[in-house]
Amino acid sequence: MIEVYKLTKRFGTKTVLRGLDFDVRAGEFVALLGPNGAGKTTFLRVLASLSRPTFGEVTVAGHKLPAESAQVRARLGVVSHLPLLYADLSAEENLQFFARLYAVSSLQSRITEVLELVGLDTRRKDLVRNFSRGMTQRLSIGRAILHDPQVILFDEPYTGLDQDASEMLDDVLRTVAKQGRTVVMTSHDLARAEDLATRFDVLSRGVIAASATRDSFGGGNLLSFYKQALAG
Amino acid sequence: MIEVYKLTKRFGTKTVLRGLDFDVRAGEFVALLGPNGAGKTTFLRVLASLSRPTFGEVTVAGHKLPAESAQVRARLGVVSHLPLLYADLSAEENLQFFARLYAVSSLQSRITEVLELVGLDTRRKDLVRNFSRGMTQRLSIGRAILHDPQVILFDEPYTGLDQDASEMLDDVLRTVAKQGRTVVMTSHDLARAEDLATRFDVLSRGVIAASATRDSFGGGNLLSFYKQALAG
Amino acid sequence: MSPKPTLLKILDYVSILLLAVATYLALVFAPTELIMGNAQRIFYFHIGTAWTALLGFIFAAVLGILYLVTKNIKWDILEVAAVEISVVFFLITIILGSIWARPIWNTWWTWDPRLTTAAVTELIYIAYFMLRSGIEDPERRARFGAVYTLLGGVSAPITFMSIRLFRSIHPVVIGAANANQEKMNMTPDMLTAFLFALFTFTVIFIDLFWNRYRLGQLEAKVEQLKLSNQ
Amino acid sequence: MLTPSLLRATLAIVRKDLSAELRSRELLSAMLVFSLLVILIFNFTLDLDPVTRKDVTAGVLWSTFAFAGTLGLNRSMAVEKDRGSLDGLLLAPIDRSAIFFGKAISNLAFMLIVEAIVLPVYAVLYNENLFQPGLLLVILLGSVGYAAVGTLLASMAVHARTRDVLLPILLFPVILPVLLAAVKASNAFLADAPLAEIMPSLNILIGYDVIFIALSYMFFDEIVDE
Amino acid sequence: MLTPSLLRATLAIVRKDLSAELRSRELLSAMLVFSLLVILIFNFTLDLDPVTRKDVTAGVLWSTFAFAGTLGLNRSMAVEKDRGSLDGLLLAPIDRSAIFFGKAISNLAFMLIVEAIVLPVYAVLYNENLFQPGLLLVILLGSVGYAAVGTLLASMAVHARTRDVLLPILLFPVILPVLLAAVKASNAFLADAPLAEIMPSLNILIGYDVIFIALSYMFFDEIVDE
Ligand code: HEM
Ligand SMILES: Nc1ncnc2c1ncn2[C@@H]1O[C@H](COP(=O)(O)OP(=O)(O)OP(=O)(O)O)[C@@H](O)[C@H]1O
Ligand SMILES: Nc1ncnc2c1ncn2[C@@H]1O[C@H](COP(=O)(O)OP(=O)(O)OP(=O)(O)O)[C@@H](O)[C@H]1O
Ligand SMILES: [Mg+2]
Ligand SMILES: [Mg+2]
Repeated sequence: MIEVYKLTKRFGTKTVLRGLDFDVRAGEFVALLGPNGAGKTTFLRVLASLSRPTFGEVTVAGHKLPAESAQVRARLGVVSHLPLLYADLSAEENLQFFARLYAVSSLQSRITEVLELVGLDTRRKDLVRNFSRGMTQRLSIGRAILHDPQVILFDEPYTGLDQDASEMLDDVLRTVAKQGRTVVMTSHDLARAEDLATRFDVLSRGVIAASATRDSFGGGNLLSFYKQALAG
Repeated sequence: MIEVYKLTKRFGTKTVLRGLDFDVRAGEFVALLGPNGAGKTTFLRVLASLSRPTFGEVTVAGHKLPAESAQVRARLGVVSHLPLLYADLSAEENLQFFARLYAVSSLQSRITEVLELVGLDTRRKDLVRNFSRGMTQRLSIGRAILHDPQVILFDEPYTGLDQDASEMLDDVLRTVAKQGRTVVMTSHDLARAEDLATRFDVLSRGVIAASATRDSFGGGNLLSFYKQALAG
Repeated sequence: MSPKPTLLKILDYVSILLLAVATYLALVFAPTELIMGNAQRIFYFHIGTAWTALLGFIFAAVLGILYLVTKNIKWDILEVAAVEISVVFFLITIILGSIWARPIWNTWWTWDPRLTTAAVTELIYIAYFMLRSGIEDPERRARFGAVYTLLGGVSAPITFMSIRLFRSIHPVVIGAANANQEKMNMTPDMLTAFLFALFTFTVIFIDLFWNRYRLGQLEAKVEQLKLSNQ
Repeated sequence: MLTPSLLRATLAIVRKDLSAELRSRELLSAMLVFSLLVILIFNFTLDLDPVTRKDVTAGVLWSTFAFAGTLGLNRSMAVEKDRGSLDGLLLAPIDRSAIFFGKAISNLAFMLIVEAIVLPVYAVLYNENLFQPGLLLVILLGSVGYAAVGTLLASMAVHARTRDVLLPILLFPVILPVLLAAVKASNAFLADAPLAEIMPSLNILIGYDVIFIALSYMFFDEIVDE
Repeated sequence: MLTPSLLRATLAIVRKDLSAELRSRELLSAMLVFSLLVILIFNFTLDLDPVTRKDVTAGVLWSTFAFAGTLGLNRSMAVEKDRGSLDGLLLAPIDRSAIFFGKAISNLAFMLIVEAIVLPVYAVLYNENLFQPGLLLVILLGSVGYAAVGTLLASMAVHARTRDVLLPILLFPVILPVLLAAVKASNAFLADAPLAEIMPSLNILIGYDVIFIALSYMFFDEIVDE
């Protein structure tokens, strides 16, 4: 579903990604780990077509980036650490707006469906300005899955969320994964990643330094795997 | 060291803290838990004299707030989720500036000491603008302990930090606690709180809904304690 | 960084030599102009810097286009070099013009179309530098810079046209002097000094441009080293 | 170029901006109050007395629009940037030009609304008839150019560290021809000058609008893409 | 009131602001270029031709200072707010008035530096002698009042959601008396009017400065505290 071959991303003279290879099959749930500044956000932004690769080939959902970015965007949902929502619009209006941009058909029923999924159907008329952090995060997820994307990218979705909101997010992520969507999620919370993901990739020094499926370290210790990957 | 009696804090018509009582003895390390929007940040801001109580009595390090806030401030260190630093000054200049405000004696040697403690002595001349998130957080902590405060308040210090930086922070917090300082820290990361704190308080519906020392739930389950506190 | 190419070293010396000769031609060789007297001698350098600076701005816009098309940072470094030297040259034009204006028009400045266009153009390119200094990402800095040089390059001529038009209903007294001076008769010696000054400043521009480009490459290297050390 | 989907996306953006603004009315009220204050300051500091006033009307109006305009542009882009919603727009499978046209059209709408209120107020304050079709045309043409270039430059400024202060510095020198031509044409219309005298300014305005809409359209990708 | 520790803290803040600005020079260059642009725009749109020019000098200068000043004030408070460093100041065991005086003095310093450059430039551009002690005194007095009230109001504006646009709206109406008195006094000095004629405006300026420094000093606590 995602194929990345020798991806290099430079910001001017600063090389963040150096010939990174990365392959995700449909339905996989990849936790992308790595220290601060490793380039996780940068990498997701490249996958999301928000940032152009300096070199290398990137294919998402069967379409090449950056050439076919419109096709990729139509098949892609993104949850960043910023809400990507308008504070002065209600939950419903936000979704309506994005549904129009994504040319979602049968707009109204799809919005209701999504609002129910993220548990905001009773708050649909409230302005996002008045939402708590957890509610905003829910709506962000709603926004990301509105057009039924094949691939979803999450950038540190748990940051700053409390227990309840985190559990809600766990649920949504599990649902999403069960529906067969492909997920890539960055996180510094190894425990959570271990709970959810089917595969763990460590980004370090601009490449994927290590990659393992859930089984391959036998329900074992993700932390030691992570540390080894960074050290090696 | 901290005594709070019937603290109420309102923002306009919105009551965030409703007659909260809270007592911390010298040398305690309190983890302040609670859901998003419970008022943890608000409460810390009141303790830090940044926000005035609407009603109630607050005494920190033996001085009443808000009447003797200058005395309180001199004995208090704060690490918020914002760095509270100047991007256009170097690490050293930042500390020099704050040392002057706190009238720290033997300024230069104290700054060197603090920079060594947080592991930034080799980067002292670098502008904060060029620091990574972890390094900025280190310097924030240096800034907070510069004047050797008796009480330190941490507001979600782990948010967004990677493994390495978190472990560095663990170390610093342990050192600080060992030096007999009183610490209040908010966090959504129960595991980390459980590792560090000697006492756990849950803030919910504007009051401390539950409080327990490390021993009182027998090395047991902080999560279930937390959930019970919220439910009860 | 490779050592300074011999050709560039030669060019450095040639530039200094040419400047000396041009100064001699302007100050000694050329005859004193009848109406304006010795002040007119500023003319040679005034035009020399003005013409190279204006060409430099156009050149920078071309380099900007090249950058946007190829996304090769080289063009950006060249563009900065061109703008930087042109801004300085143009500032010299304005200052020399002011010095000249003082005895001729009895004022340092007047809101004549040409002067004002000069001021606006200079401000566009000063804004260019302020834009760049506010952006951290070098690649984005390069793109924004290129787009802005282009906007500036298109806007400046339109400004010139519109100022003309604006002033046409409010003729400035001083405009007459300006028109007069356009009929200034150049003797062959004056022409020699004039053409030589043009040539000199073109060579100096090329020399500075080359040096500045090398400096820009060096800066990029330093930036890279600094970052890879972190 | 102008496809149905481009049009749909553009309209969705305009509609979103207008309905968000209709709700908070922050931007419009700020621009409006600011405009009135600028006129007030001009009135006092420049001592625009009734005798000499007539020939500065256009100048005062256009300076006011220029200053109030930067305020609006800055805010309208800051809203997108602060909560990351610009990324939200960029993630949608729509043409970048839809974003440009959408933002430019809503910026234009805000400017026109402000102008539509400032104009009668000024007319009353200074007892001058400003409702002449010619003047309104000039205001429309000038505002179109201003909104186009302004949207492009505001998208640049918003990425800079000094974004609060950068926009006017980038915009004013580039927009000067529009201001000059607009002032000149407005003055001429107010003085009932013959059309032949006004045409050159109008031509500059139209030429500028066309050229700069084209340029902004061409380069907007470069600005918003990484 | 003026204790050694207050003085020390005030100086530390001023020193910090000046050395940060000396490093980046963002604020000063922005204010400066903006000032020149404002003068340029005024020149064209208001058609300040040589004959009528003399009596608008003061008006143009003061409008320029007022606009450039808001730019500087906004930025200087935004710097404190964005990375939370205002909280850092508030947490220090220093008097709130040290923060107020520190910020106000550095804002004043920035204004004076900009004025010190704009003035000779204007003098050259319009061929007018502006280096008269009286005028310089007026500029000092006006800037002091402006910086005092401006610092207070910028501290308020920075807390608001619409902070980019709020400051001029809060500041201009309050500062209008200063502007008027300053323009009047400047004009009088430029026209070599007898001192008796200038005194009333000077008195207003001084009175305003004293009252507003006192008020700002008194209310700054209320603004920065929660
Ligand atoms: C766009 C930039 C400028 C260009 C291309 C330019 C070009 C010229 C040229 C070609 C002349 C020779 C006279 C003629 O044949 O027309 C001239 C004369 C002059 N320029 Fe400039 N100039 C520029 C800007 C300025 C500025 C900014 C100033 C002053 C502040 C200035 C002041 C003068 C003066 C005083 C003269 C002599 C006028 C006379 O003979 O009466 N120029 N300039
Ligand atoms: N637009 C940009 N311009 C220049 N450098 C950038 C840009 N974006 C990111 N970087 C740099 O690229 C590196 C990787 O940043 P990135 O945000 O991708 O890291 P990350 O892995 O997401 O870190 P974190 O865990 O802290 O979120 C950092 O050193 C950062 O400074
Ligand atoms: N300045 C303010 N004005 C109005 N309401 C405020 C203000 N500051 C906080 N609040 C409200 O007070 C409540 C408590 O906020 P606070 O930030 O203290 O929560 P918190 O426990 O720190 O949450 P989190 O875990 O998300 O950080 C929230 O509902 C918030 O909206
Ligand atoms: Mg990241
Ligand atoms: Mg909080």
